[in-house]
Amino acid sequence: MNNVVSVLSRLITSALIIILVAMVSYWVLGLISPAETHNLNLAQYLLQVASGDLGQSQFYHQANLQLVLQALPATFELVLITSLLVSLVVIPLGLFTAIAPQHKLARSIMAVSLMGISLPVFLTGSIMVYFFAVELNWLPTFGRGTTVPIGSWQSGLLTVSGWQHIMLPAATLSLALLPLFLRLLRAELLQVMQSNPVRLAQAMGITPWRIWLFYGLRNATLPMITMAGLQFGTLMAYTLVAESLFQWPGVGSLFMQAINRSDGPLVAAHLILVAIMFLSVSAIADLAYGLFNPHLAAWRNR
Amino acid sequence: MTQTLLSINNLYKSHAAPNHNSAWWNLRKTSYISAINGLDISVKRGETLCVVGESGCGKSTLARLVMGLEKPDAGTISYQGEIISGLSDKARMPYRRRMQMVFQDPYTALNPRHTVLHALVDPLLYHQPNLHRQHAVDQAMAQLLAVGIEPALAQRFPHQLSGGQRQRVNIARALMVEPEFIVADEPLSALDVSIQAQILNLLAQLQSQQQLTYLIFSHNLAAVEHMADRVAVMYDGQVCEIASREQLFSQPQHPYTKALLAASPQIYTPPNKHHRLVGDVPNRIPLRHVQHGCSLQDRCPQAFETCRHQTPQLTPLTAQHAVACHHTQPPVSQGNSHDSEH
Amino acid sequence: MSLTLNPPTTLLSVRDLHVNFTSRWPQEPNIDVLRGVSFQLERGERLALVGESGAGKSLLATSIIQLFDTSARIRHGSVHFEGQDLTQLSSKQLRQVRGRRIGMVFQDPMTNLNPNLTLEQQLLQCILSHRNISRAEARLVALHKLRQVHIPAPETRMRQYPHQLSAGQLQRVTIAMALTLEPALIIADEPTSALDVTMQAEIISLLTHLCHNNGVALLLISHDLSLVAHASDRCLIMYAGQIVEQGHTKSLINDAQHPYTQGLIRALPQMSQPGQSLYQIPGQMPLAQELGNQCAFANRCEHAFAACWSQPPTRTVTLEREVSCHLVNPAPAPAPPAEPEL
Amino acid sequence: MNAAQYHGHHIWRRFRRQQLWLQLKANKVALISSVILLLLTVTALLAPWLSPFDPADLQQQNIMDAELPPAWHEQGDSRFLLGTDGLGRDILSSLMHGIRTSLWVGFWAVLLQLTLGTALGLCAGYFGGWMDRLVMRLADFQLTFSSLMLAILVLAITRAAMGAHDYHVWSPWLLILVLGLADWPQYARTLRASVLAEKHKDYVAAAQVLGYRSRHIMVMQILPNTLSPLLVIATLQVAHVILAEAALSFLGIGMPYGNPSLGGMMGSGFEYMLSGLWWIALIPGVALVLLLLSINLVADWLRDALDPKNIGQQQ
Repeated sequence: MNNVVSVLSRLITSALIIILVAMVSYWVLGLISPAETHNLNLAQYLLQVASGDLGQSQFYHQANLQLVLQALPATFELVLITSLLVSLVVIPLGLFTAIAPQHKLARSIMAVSLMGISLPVFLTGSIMVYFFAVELNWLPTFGRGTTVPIGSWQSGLLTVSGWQHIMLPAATLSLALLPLFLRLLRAELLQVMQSNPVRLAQAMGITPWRIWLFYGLRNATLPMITMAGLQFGTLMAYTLVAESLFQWPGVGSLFMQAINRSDGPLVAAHLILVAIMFLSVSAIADLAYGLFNPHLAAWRNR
Repeated sequence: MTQTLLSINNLYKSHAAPNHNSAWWNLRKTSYISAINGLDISVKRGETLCVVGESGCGKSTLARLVMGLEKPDAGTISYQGEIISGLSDKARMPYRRRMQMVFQDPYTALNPRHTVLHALVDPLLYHQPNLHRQHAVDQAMAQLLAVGIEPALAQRFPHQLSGGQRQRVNIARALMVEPEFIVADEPLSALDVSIQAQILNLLAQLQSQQQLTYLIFSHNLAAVEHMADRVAVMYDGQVCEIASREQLFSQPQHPYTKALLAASPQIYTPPNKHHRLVGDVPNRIPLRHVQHGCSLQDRCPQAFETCRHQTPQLTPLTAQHAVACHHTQPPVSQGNSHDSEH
Repeated sequence: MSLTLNPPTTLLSVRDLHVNFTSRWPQEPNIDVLRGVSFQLERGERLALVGESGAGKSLLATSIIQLFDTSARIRHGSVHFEGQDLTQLSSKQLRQVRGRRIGMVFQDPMTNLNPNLTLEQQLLQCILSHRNISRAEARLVALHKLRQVHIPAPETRMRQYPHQLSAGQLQRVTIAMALTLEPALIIADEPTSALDVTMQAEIISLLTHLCHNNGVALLLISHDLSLVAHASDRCLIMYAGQIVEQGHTKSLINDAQHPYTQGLIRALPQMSQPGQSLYQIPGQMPLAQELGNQCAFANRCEHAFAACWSQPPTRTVTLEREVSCHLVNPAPAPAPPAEPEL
Repeated sequence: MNAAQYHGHHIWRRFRRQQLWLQLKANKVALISSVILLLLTVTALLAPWLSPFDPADLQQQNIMDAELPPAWHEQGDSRFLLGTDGLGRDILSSLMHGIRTSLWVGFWAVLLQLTLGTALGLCAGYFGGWMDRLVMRLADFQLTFSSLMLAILVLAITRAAMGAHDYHVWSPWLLILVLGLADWPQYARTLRASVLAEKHKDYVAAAQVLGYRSRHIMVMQILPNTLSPLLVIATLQVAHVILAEAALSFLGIGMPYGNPSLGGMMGSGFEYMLSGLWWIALIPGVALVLLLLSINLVADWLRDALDPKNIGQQQ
């Protein structure tokens, strides 16, 4: 019963937010391209959005939705590779720096991460471009390379050129996010590793790897999910910067192009799609939170 | 001696239960847990009434309700015949000077940024801006001396004092406004064993010097036996037994009182195993599932059928002794048990 | 000296243990918080360690298994347990002792168990860390232990999370956990001070009975002399990082030799008539850095004389009693007149 | 004892200041970074007088001087210590003015954030109830969306609507406004948490029992005990705002083109980098990192120094 109420209240809130965003995007549309809203009032626009029609781009003369969907695989693959890279590095490093905070290596990792936090994503990108593309001429600096269609999905992860192209943007984005997540995870783990349950586990002589896994990481999971959910906007913004730096043909680049070309309908469509994406990510974060939260788990079984 | 100073009638209070899912979209209503459950009690001028009970029985809530830090859901608290439970902050001001409180944790009861002297002088100057500062400082120094704090410590910050010293400062602060009634919520429990005796003596000495009335909440039966005139035993937000000290400790009637007395460690007599309760203090349950009957029914080894249906009423056995238990009184025939219906 | 003989029944023997905390500030010296603690514990014996907060009880407990935070350090002394010096072991060897040979029970079960694992998972982690058996076998062991500590319906309880059980039940679970690997010693650090009064006696008697039945020695740490009076064979009294008196509990309570022990007992509220003022030990325990070359209790002792201020008392071993006090063992006339330095 | 002596908080303040100073002396990294930060701030404040050229003055630009490498390079010109950009402007002068811009935006935006966040957090924590729920829901929402993303959206849309030319008249102010209004949740959440923790301490109840009014308790008793974490956040946020400003300028939607800013310099230098002229983009980059790193290090030290656990240690 409570679950149903919770889901319903959530759906209603989400619908309200999308309507609100649609109203804002109508206003934006009028600001950028006044001609577009001349013979389209707000109610008509909302109905149009509700029926899934996000209008047509002024520049491309194509449906906005289709344009964004075409750009989505590029962004998605970039984010996917980046998250894989980040989690592969962050979890072991975070554990290590939290378990042995006094260790020399751990201290130097933290010092480097503090420097990393102060490195803007576009600077790392620039330096990478200078070394790997200009000086060494190893890797391409813009575009996605050759892509292979899987159904309607254009994937760059199946070709050598695709991998070559994704390397620099993904590495840049990971380097920007790494120190941020490392510091967040380490702070959380450090607190967990000094908590009473860990002390009891140590007093009971539980094997260190069990303590790290079942007491350290397990108890840091919930805060980590919250933390990752809260960083979604930052991830989105950084991706946008990296995409425009490497001219990666993703959603972010498309948006910046639409801005530079004053393509009102495309900007307005972006707003609505960003809102939908934002709501679904927070729904996923919430679902994951509920899945790992014994308080809620116990309450469900009741 | 017989004038009633404070009387509490049929008091109810519930708190919001913690809500675990607090994401930004979740606007669900909170559930409530009852803390005080139809409580009656009165304090006579000049006496020391000790309220005994375990953690979670509603002691702290009662203390806060008496001091007006929370408002009751139902029922009244009156002071010298005037109802003070629903007063606004402004209307309550005259009573603030007459009633003061000593807190449980001497570590958090003092503002860490104020020196001892500042903590004592500031309330005086706040209420009487025209008071000469030197006069206020003199008063504070005299009060510190009265509670046994050396003048040299007046400029110290709380973290530079020991637990016993802080509790003395707390008592001094409460006495600065010259109250006649002191509520103390577990004044000893955060203190070391050798310091407890010092504070007990100080409380007794101040009471005889300044004709104070005490309402003291405690779980330390040994200390209660030492200082109380009357003792009330609290369980699950209700008084289950109230009697003079001699009667309560020599002839306890309620099974819960017996269990408490048996469980209290005595240095020379081994613990008594006959009056054990079974099971555990129940987890607090939201108000929706109101339990019928005596709240001790699941733990009481003598519970019988009536206990499952009727809430026992506090019934006087003698003039000094009242008990709420079906074993000491005939069951009430017209089931007017007041299960909370709000 | 009987200590050096190390008879075969001795399980734990702590000798002249000094533990200090490394200061954060380079200009400050490191100060010993444990200052030469020596005692021994026989197999199957129930030993109580009594002292006020800040006396170093918990530090002593964690020093035995070396589970303190990184700033603490054993400066001097040895901890012999089952024939090996624990201070000389590698961290891997220490882990073999922790849990397997020495079980721990901490103060607050609500915060000590892992909130995100079921009780079964936590018990299994413990068993599987030390024994090479299958999960199913480990589960049977866990169930057996939960039955031993009288958890009702252990099969269901095992699948639950800590927040679904009451504090009393959780403390039983931690006791079961300490017992699962059949250790030779259980160290219980204030196992009941987070529990309700009615729960306290039950947990203590459960702990002492289980230890007795399984032939496990128990080191029971408490601030309350009355609590351990009937739960221990021998008793250590700790003050300011030293053991000031030790002996058989009964004789120690009936005939305390050290002024501090005497004061602790006399200051109990039940030792004086209700309404009369209590005996009180004046002052408070000195901080470790305030101690110079003197008896740590000298500033609170009503019998203190010149020798108490000029040199620390030596340990006097009489039949079944050890006391560190100049009154019991008058120091030889101080040959060099020591400068009174603080 | 006389009345003048009793004013405790003065002594406390002096004591605290002394503590901070001692801890700063003990921490070499923090000392060096605060000296660097101080130098950068002084340079930025005095930029109009110190800088060899005025980047806004078209008279001083000569296209013949364009793309000169730094002076230590063999093709360098001793007039331009750090070289020139694509339009022949002195990079050192632009750099000094750019740091000035960064600090200016950082200061005002953080002041705005601090005011808004403190007010909302204090009210949410102290009054609780629906106010608390509303403020915290909004804070979570804003935090998830991130201030940078919001700034990108708002600034980009404004630019598209106004056109590049008009936009650049307003953009510095808009930048401060957006970054200042968008980043309040950090403060509000932290302050609310500490207010909640303080509110349940007995000294607040004692103040109520002694008859202090709510507003007095809130401002005079609770707030002073919650300031340390706010100070740390504010310092960190200066770095965050500067970083955001640089990112926005890099994207071309932040500071106007003619107005020197570190991000803008890097944005326009990026194209030259592809042809090997690294200094145009990298020198402002290094300056930016130096600025951000010194602020972050100072904030890191401040967090340790203001931690009550550490203050109690040394009496």
